Amino acid sequence: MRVNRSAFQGRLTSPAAWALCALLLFLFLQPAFAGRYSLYLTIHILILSIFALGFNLLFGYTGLLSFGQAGFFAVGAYVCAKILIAVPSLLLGLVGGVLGAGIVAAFLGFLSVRHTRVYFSMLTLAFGMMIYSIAWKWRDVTGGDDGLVGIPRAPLELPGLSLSLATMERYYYVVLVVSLLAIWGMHRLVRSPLGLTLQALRDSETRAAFAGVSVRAYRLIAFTIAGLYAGLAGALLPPLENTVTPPIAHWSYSAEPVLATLVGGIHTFGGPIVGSFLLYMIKDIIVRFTQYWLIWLGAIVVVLVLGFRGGVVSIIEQALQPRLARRVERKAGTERKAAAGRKTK
Amino acid sequence: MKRWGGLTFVILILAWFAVPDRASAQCQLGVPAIKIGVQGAASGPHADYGRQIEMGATMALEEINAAGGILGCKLEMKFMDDENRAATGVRNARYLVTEWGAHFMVGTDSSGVAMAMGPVLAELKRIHFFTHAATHRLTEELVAGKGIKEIVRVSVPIYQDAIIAALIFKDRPEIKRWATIGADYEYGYASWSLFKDTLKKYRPDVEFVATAWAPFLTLDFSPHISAVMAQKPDAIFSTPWAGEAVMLLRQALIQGVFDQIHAWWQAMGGSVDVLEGITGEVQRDRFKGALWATARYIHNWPDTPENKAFIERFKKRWVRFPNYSAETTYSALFIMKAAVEKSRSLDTAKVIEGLKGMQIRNPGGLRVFRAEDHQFIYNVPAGRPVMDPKYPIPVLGDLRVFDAKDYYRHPPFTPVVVTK
Amino acid sequence: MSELLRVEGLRKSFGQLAAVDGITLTLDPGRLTAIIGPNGAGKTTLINLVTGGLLPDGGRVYFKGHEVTALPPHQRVRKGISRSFQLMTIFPRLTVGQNLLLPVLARLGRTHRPFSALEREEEAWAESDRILEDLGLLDARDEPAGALSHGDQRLLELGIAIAPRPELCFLDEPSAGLTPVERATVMELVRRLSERGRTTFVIVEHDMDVVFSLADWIVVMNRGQVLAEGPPAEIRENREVRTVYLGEEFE
Amino acid sequence: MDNIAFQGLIGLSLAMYLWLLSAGLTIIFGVLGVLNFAHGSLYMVGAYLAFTFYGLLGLPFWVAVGLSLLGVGLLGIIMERGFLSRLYGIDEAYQLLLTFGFILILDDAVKIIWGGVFKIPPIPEFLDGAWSLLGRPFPVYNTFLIGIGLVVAVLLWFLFERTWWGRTVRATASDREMANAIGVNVPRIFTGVFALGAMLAALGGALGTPVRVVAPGIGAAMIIQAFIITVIGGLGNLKGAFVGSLIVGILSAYGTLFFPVFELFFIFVIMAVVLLIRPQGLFTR
Repeated sequence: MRVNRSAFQGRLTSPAAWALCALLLFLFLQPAFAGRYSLYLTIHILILSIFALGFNLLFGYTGLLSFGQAGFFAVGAYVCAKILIAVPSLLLGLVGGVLGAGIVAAFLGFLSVRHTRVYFSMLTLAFGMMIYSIAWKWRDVTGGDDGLVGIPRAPLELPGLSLSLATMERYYYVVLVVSLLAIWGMHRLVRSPLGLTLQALRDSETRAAFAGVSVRAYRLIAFTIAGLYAGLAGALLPPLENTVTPPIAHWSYSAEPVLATLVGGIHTFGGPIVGSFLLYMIKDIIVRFTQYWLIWLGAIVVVLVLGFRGGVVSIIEQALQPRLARRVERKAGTERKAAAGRKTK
Repeated sequence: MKRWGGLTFVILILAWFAVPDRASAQCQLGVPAIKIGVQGAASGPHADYGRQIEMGATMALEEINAAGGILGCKLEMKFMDDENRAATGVRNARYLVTEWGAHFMVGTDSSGVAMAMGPVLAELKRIHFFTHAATHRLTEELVAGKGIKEIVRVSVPIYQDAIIAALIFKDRPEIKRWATIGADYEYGYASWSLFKDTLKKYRPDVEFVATAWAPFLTLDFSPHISAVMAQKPDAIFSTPWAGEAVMLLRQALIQGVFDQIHAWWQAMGGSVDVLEGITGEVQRDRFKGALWATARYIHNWPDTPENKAFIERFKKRWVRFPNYSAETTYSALFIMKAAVEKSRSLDTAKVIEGLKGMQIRNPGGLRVFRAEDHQFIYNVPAGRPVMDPKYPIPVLGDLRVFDAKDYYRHPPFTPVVVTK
Repeated sequence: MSELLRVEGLRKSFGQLAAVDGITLTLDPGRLTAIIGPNGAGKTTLINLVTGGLLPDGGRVYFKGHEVTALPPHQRVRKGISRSFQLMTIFPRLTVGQNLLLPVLARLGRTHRPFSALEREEEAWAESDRILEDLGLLDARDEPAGALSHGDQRLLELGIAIAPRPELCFLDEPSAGLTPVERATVMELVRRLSERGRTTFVIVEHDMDVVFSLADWIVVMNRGQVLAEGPPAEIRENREVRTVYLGEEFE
Repeated sequence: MDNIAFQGLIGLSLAMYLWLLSAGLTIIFGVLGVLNFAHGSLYMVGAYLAFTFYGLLGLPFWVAVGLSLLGVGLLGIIMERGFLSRLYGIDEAYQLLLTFGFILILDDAVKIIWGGVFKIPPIPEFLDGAWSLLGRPFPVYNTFLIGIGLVVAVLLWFLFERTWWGRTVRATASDREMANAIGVNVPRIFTGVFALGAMLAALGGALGTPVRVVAPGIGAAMIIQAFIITVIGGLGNLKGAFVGSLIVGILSAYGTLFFPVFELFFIFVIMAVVLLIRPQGLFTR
C-alpha cells in the first residue's frame, strides 16, 4: 500500500530503472564479447555517470547550477595520482581522492551556498578555476601544463589479497563495481527524507525554511555529496589513463556532467547515466566520420534546452503524461517568478 | 586548405576500399593492410603542424602504395587531432590501436602529449614514431632510462633548439645578457635549461636576466615582451612556435625590440608556416639581421637531388612547401617500411630489432638510428631568415652547419635540471 | 492567562519608507486574531519580522517569554511559530503527500536521514495523512502538488503551515484569489483548526465579513503602526478606525 | 619605476580588449538579465570575420572591421530572436545552458570554416611602429587601442545618458512591465541591445587580428575574463565593467612581470572575494 507512495517520482524513474537493469546484465558480460576499446569507453561512461549523478543531486534535485564541479573532479584525480605514484595501492588512491575532494567541497561549499542562481554559478566557477590555476601553475606538485604522467595502475590492495589490475578487463570490473555502489547509494539517497528535503529546497527555499528546514545546512550537505561523487569519478581516471592534466579542472570540463545530465534528463534519477552513455555514443559515432563532433553536441544541447528540458528520458514520459507534465512545468515557472519577486522585495 | 581536406578524405576512402582481397592476397604479412595511426595538433594556432604531419604521411603512403606497398601489403592510415592535449592524445592512441587496429603510430607535436603517451605505448605494445615532440626526456628518460622500446623518434629533439643556439652565440662576445620568452610547458623549460647549461660551459660571463612564460593559447604577447625588455637584455631566446611565434615576433617589432637587441633566437622559426607569416617583415628587413632560427628540417637544405625532388613532389601534391613535421613524418613511414622489410614481420619486438643499425637517406639527409635511446641522428643547420629569389617565402640563409655528433647529447645521459 | 507572543517597539524600514514603525503588541493563546489595515499598512512586514522572514532594524520579539528576535525562520518553526504566504508558496514538483511530509519530518528531526527509504517513515506518513484528511485532499495524495487547482493549493499551503504543529500560525491572506465557495471552505477549515485549540491563528484578511465573523480579536494597522485593537464589536464602533479605514468599506 | 609604469600602460592597452568584451556582456545582462556564455565566442567570430575580409580578401582595415561588426551583429540578432527569446521567464539556468551550446557550435563552426589557417594579415601602415614613452618604444597599435577603448566608453555613456533610445533601454532594464505598459516595444529593445553587445565583442576581436592570436577555443578563454570583470564591477554595471577591465588587464600585465606563477589564481581569488563580500559588485551601491 505504501509501495507507490511517491507515485510522481515513481512514474518518472521506473523506465530508467528498467533500462538500468538491462544495462547491468550487459555490463557484467561485456568483457566476454567486447574488445578492449569498448571496455575503455564503458569505463569512461561509468566515470562520467558518477560525476553527473553527483552534479544532478545539486542541480536537478537541489536546484543549484554549479560550474565548478571539475575542480572537485580534479582534486580527486590529482590526489589519487599522487598517492598511486607514492604508494601502489588503488584502494588507498581512491579513498584519498574521494576524501580530498570531499574536504575541499565542504569548505568551498560553506562559502558558496550563501548565494543562489547566477551568483552561485559564478562563485562555483571562480572556485573551480582557482583549483584549475593551481593544477596548472604549481608545477612542482602537479606537473604544471604537462600534468602528472606515468601513473601506475596499482594493484587493488585489500587486506589479505593483492589483486593485480594490469589488464583492462580487471580494472573494468573494479570501476564497474565501484560505480554500481555509488549509483545504488545515490538511488537510496534521493528516495530518503534527505532527498525529499533537497527537492523541497529546489521547489521553494522560502517555503522549506518556514517548514522548519535549515536552507544553508542542507545546501551544504548537497554540495559536499556532489563534491564527493566528483572526487570519486576523478579518482577513477588516473589509473585508466596513466596521466592527469590540468584541462580536467577547467570550467569547460565542468560542462561535461551538465551536458550529460541535460541530455539524459534533469528530473529523473537515471537521466545523468543515460546522458553520459549518449554523450559518449554521440561522440564516438560522430568522431568516426568527422572530427567535428562538438557542433553536433551543441546543436543537441540547443534543441534540448528549447524543446525538451526534461531530457531524453522524460521525452518518453512526456509522451505518456503530456498534460500533467506541462501543467507542473507551468506551475514551477510561476513559482520561480514568485520566488524571484520576493527576493527583490 | 579545403582542397587538402577533400583530397585527404578521398584518399582515406580509397585506402578504405582499396584494402580487400586483391591486396591481402599478395600481402606476405598476411594482413588485409598495414594500418598506420597518425596524430597531430589539427586545431588552434598550431594546427598547421598537424596538417603538415597529415600531408607528409598521406604523401608517403601514396608513394609506397603506388610502388606496391610493403612486401605486397597496402598501407592504410587514419589521422586524428590530439588538440595538443595529453588526455586526447592518449585516448586517440588507445582508439587507434585497440579499436581501429593500427600496427604503427606516427606523429605527435607536443612534448607534454608525448610524455603522457610513452607509458601507454608500452601497455599497447605498439611502436610510435615521434616526428615533432622535442623534449629530450622522451628518449633520454623513457627509452634509455625506463626502457620503453616502443618509442622511436625520427625528429631531432631540443638539442636543435638549445645546444645549436649555444654553439652559435658563444662566439658573440657582445652578447652578455640573455632573457627568454618561453613556451610555458615542458618544451620551453627544457630548451631554456639546456641552453643555459651549454652556454655557461663556454661563456661563464653571460647572465640570464629575465624570463617570461607564455602558455598555449596566449592571445597577446606584449606584456611578456615588455616584461623581459625591462631588464635590457642583449639577446632573447624564444620558444613559442607556429602562429604564436609569428604574433610574438610581430609584437616584438612594434615594441621596437629589434632596435635594442643584438640577437633573437626563434628556435623553431625556420618552420615554413612561421617563415610564411613573417614574409612581409623579412622583405623589408625589419629584423635588421638580428633574427636567428632553425627547425627540425628546412626546405632549402640539404642541397641534394633527393630533397629537391621531395620539395617538388610535395608542392605538386599540396601546393605548399613542406615544413619539418611533414618531412619527419614522411621519412618516418619510409623508416617503418625499411624496418618491416628487414624483419619481414609486423611484430613490435621484431620490428624494433629491424631498426637496429639502420642508416637511411631521407629528404632531410642521412638518418642514423641510435639503439640506446631510439633517437634518429641527423643534422640541421641554423641561420637567418632571408629572401631568396628561388623561393616566394623566406628561407634560412647565412647557414651555420654543425655535425650532429657535436650537438646531440650522448648516452649515458646526465639528467638536465629542468627549471623555469 | 500567560501571553503567547510579545513584540516591543518593532521597527523596519525600506529606504525612507518605515514599513513597521514602532509596534508593541501582545497576543494571547487560543484567541483567533485578525490583522487588518489598508494596503501598505505593514501587515506582511510585521508577519515577516515575527516569523523570521526579515530581521528588524529595532525592537524585540518574545515567544512564550523567550526572545526570538534574531532567530532564523526554521528555528522559530521548531519553537512553534509558522506561517503561510500571501503569494502562494508550495512545492509544485513534490506530491501533495510529500508537501506535508516535509514539515512533519522536520518536526520529527528526520530530514537529514540519507538512507532510510521515504516509504518507511510510517509515523510521518500517518500524520501527513491525518492532515490531508482535514484538508479533504486525501485522494490527491499522490498527485504532483503543481497539478492541483488553485483552491486546493491554498488548502495545501494551509496544511503545510499547520503541519509543524505550531502554537502560533500566521495566515497571510489565506483566501486571496479564491472563489467565494473555496473561500468559505478555507475559512471553515481555519475555524475548525482554531477550535481544536492546539494552534493560535493570526490572520491577515481584506474581506471584512470574514474578519468580523471569524476573529475573536482584531488589530488595526495603519502606516506601520497599530491604530487600535480589541474585540470585533469594539473595533466596529471605533470612530478613528471607521474614518481611516472602514469608511469606504461601509459607505 | 619607469618600467613599472610602462608595464602598466601595456596592461592598459590589453584592458581595452577586455573592456569592449565585457561592456557588451554587461549591457546584455543589465537589460535582458541573460548571462551570455557565448559572448567570448562572438569576440572570436568577430576576429575571424575581420581576418577574412582584411587578411584574405584584402579589404581596407576599417571596412573589414565594419563588416565583421555587421556580421556579428546579425549573428547576435539570430541568437536572441531565434533562440534566447524563447527562454525568457524560465529558470536562468537554461539560458546559461543554451548560450553554452552556442560556444560548442561556434567553436566547431570556426574550425570547419577557417580550419587552422594561420596567414596573419599585415599591420595597417598607419598603426605600425612605435613612439618613445618613458624612454622606451611604446607601440602605436596599443596606443590606438587605448584611444578606441576610451572613445567607446564615451559613446556608450552618451548613448545611455543622452539619447532617447538609451533612456528607453534603461527604463526597460529597471522595470520591464512598466516599460511595456508605457508602450515600449520590449522585444525590439532586447534584440537591439543584444546586437549592440555582440558588436562590441566583435569590435574587440576584429581590432586584435593583426597583432593577436586568434584560434578556435579563445572564446572560452575570453569569456572567463569577461565574467571576472563583470562580477568585480557588478553584474549589469557599465562603469563597473570599465573599472573592472582596467583592474584585470593591468593586473595580468603586472602578473607577467612580478608574480607569473599564480597570476591567474589571484584574479579568481579577487572574483570570489567580491562575490562573497559584495555580490552586487564593487561599484554598485
